[in-house]
Amino acid sequence: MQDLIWLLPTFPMLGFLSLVLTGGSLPRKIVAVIGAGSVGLSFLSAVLISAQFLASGEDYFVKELWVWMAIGEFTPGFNFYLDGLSLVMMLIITGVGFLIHLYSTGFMVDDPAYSRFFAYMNLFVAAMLMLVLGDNLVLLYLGWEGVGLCSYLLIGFWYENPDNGYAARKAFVVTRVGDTAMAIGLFLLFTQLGTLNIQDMLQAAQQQWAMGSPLAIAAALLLLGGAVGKSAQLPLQTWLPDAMAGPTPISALIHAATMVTAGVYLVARTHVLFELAPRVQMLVAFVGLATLLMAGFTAMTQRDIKRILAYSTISQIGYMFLALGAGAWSAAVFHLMTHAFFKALLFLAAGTVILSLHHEHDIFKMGGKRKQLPIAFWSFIIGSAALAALPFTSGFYSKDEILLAALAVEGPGMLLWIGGVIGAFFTGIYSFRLVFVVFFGDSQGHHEAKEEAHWSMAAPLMLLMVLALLGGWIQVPLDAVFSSGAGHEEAHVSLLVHAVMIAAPFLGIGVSYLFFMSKVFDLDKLMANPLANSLHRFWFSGWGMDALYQRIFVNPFLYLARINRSDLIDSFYALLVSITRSAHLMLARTQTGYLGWYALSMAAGLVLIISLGVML
Amino acid sequence: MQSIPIEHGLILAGILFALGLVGVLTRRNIVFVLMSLEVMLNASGLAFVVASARWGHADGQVMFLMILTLAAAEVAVGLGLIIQMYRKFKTVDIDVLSEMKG
Amino acid sequence: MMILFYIAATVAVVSTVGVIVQSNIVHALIYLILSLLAVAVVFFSLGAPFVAVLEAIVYAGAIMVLFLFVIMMLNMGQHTLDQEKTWMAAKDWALPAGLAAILLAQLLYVLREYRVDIVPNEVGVLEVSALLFGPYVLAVELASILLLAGLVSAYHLAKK
Amino acid sequence: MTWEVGSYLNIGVILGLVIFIAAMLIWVERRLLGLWQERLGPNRVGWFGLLQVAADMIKIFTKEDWIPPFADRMSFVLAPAIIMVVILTSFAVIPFAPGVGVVDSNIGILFVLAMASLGAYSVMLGGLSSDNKYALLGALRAAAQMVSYEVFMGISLLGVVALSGSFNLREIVIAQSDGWYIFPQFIGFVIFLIAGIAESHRLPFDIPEAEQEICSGYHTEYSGMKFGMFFVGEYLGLVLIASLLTVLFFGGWLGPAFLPPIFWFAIKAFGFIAFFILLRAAIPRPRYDQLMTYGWLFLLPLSLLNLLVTGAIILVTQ
Repeated sequence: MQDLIWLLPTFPMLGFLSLVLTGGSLPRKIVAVIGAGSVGLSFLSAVLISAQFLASGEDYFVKELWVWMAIGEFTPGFNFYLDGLSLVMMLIITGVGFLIHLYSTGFMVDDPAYSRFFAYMNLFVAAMLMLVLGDNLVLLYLGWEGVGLCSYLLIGFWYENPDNGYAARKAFVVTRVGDTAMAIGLFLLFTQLGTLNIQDMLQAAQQQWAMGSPLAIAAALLLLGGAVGKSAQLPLQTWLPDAMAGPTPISALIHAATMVTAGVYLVARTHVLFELAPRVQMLVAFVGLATLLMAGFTAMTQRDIKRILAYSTISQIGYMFLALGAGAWSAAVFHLMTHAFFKALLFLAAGTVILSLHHEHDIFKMGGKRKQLPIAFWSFIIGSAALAALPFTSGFYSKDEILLAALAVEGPGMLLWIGGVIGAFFTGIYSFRLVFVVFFGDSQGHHEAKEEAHWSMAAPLMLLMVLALLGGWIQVPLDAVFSSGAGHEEAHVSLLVHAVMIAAPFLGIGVSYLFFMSKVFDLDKLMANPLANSLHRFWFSGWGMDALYQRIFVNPFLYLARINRSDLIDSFYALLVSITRSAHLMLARTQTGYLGWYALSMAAGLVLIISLGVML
Repeated sequence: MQSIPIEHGLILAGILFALGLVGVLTRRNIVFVLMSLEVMLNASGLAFVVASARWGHADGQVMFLMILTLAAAEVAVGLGLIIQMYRKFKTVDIDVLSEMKG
Repeated sequence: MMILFYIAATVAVVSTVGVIVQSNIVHALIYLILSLLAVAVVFFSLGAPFVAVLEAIVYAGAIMVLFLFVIMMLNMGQHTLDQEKTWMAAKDWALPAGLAAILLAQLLYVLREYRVDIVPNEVGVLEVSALLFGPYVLAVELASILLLAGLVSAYHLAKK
Repeated sequence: MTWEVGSYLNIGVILGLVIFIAAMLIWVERRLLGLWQERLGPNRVGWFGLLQVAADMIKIFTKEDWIPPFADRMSFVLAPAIIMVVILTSFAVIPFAPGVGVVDSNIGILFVLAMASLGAYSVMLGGLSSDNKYALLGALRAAAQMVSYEVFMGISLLGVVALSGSFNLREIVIAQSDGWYIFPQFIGFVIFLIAGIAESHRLPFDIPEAEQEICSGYHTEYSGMKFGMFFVGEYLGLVLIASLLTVLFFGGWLGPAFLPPIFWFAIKAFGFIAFFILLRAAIPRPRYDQLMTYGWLFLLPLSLLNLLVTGAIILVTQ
């Protein structure tokens, strides 16, 4: 069964091909069967392969398929590498992916481009599997760019609206910045270490590079660039909120559960490099911390239900980076998994709400949906509880591990811990703000809520609810992968620490309750305060990052483009053009259209050439 | 068996070629033009065969066969074009087809 | 053989002149067939009987039939004959004829140094075929593709 | 290429005999048709009407040789000459018996094919120059029919060529000492027979001159000796096809020794001629498009297949 690991990306790829080649001519039922079924089959094989892999007790398993290309010493193989890390990722991608596909068969049922949607989705799953299963960085990069492409296609899925196209382009361009850094990183690794096979490369790095050597720092930094771009961390986080323009299942699958965590996966996969560059690793931690705090502030102020979830995603991935920076690799991956569960749950539930309100996104136009949408309501309750890391939900276990690991970091450990706890407090506020505003209170607006959804949408929600609640009990088999990892010794921390960590989200929920449920504090009065108001606006705009980038990058570029429009070099080419033109006009007069004339010219030319040949 | 000077064969080819050229250049009826073209093609084939005879090899004859094939394809397409032209313009005057100028 | 060559050559030249000066298209075609047959005889006298026969079968026998066929289909009648006569004014002939004469003179000039007598040895069907299906087999394939393309395009062009 | 012994005598005798036989065939055909159709046929002039041909000749020679004023003179005169010349020239390579024949050519079959392809001009020019719509229709039909069937005729022969390894008709006959090619090349024989009839536009494939449809087609305007040349030319073609069938598939002059070789040849050839006349009496004329469809869609693939299989067998057995 392990040998059949190539089946995993093959199933969705076949689904993609069959959907693309039939060009939308298949009936919806068959599209749904192909689209969801291919990922389902993939999940089934993933489960079987995992069972066999875990039973075998091996640390890793390599399936060599073929040599992709061979250029001198550069011979990346098309090989799949299975260990604990890729196993977890593979199960998340196919499992959560399958549930989201199933959900989409109901969610997208009225969309005219049903077949195209599933084609892109299947392509995405195939590419993502390639990313996590590839045994070398080139294959990983193929999957990396593949998911980027799918992300672009799916954000701009409703391309009739130019804004969506703009959001898609933005996502593409911003992540490209990170991807470029990553590509340079790959070049550096290859030239320095002579291989791109991940395991060989890591071994070589350990042997050749000293701790904190400049090369290791450069390589880690460049890879971090790629990770930051893909995972929407500071300073490349601006694309993710806009990416919510795509259909909601896309946001659930790509922009919450799987693709955006690819950065976490990359760092975890190449953790040896980061251990060789402790400063960069510290940078990772601080990037995560800054991102989680920033996104937390912003999430509190948003009005769009999907944007709130998007910022919370950024914030949660911030936690993962924090864990990575703290050297708690398995905690990061663990949080990645639980986050995939509860964030997918939240997005899908949000999708149900949005669909029932005819694509209304503004939470303040919702309200009182508790009775009308019970499944969505309970999904939100459980999802938000897990998001806020309330005890005994899945998020609690993973976030707990992260914060403890952060505390154990030598040096700025306390700082990291405090930041993380503050982030948890914010998480409580914004997650339950969403619940209180949407599901309690008065029904706002004129929207008539639709009936609860079809089983294909309800069943994934149920399953994800179970996973979001109980996912914390899953043991991730990561010990073999991160055996070298630091920060693994059991930290003995005081009860106070635990109490603070448990209390923080509850505190946040309480604040949220006072503001949005019981209205003890009046929000309008607070907004009347100019300082609070301007702060709110600042946070609402995502700390003004978009405007900043517009000033720093976009405007200067446009300015340069404008002044370049009529420069000296252009006039040189214009001269060339005019010379060509006049020559053309001259030659055009010889084009009389008379065959005899052409033949005569040819004959005359022949005579001339032969004369030259004879004379010389 | 008496011998034939090779240059006489080549001169014959040259004369035929020149005559065909005159035909191509002077005639306005497209069928005549095509026929003169055949003369030129045939003359070039003749040169190949003469060369083949000069060296006692069959290569020149093979080349002539290729020219023959070419001529067959060319004539088929050319005559198809003539029929089209006659349908469209009701004439075989090649100079009527001078729209593509400049 | 030598006599045969010169007679055939003379016939070829004379009939080719007939092709280019005739105003009646059918007559011109008959002259052309004659010219081709004369060239076939020249081939024969040069010891290339295979291509001689092919010249007669394919060139004179098939390609020229196509010409005749098209002439029949067009069936242009008396007025084209008159038109043809008016098109053949002497002044239109001067420049092309001069040019062709110069070209011919150049060719003759180039040829003046060659003095090789050939004793025609028959190079028969077997040698040609062995070459065709040996070293030149690719050319044969290409030629067949060319013919196929010609077939398809001629069908398409002549179709209504 | 070698000239036969006593060649000039040969040429004269063969030419004379062939023309004489062709002329006599007119009488033979009419008598045979009469026999098969249970009537008498010509029986007034001479013994069994044997002098009928002579009488016809006198009539044709003395008739006014009229050229229509609207006809294109040159082509009109040339057309009947072409068919005579072409077919009589073809007889040059036919080996009638050891030592009887005009030339022994290495490209005999190809020569015959070349002449057959030139024969098409006779019909086409005749029809075109007559400036008559029936004649033109006949000429158009003739052009298409003859050019098409020439192709299958050539390809059907290649099986024989492959078996004997030569284009030389005399060598082909000698190669048949072990067995006539009618047996290994039966399909080729049938195709060649059909194509031969179509090529000489004999009944039932006389579509270019169908009297009932297009008023005798291409020779509608012909009279006198020019018509006579077309007429005799047709019978000459018949003799030629019969001779070719004999040479290529029925072992030529080969036969038991109690008769001289030339007699065997004559018997076989006459058998074919009688068969052709029987065909004329028995089979109706197909439609023009049927003939073309039959040729291109059935005979061409069949002849190619025949060649392919023959080649494969030769390759395997060698």
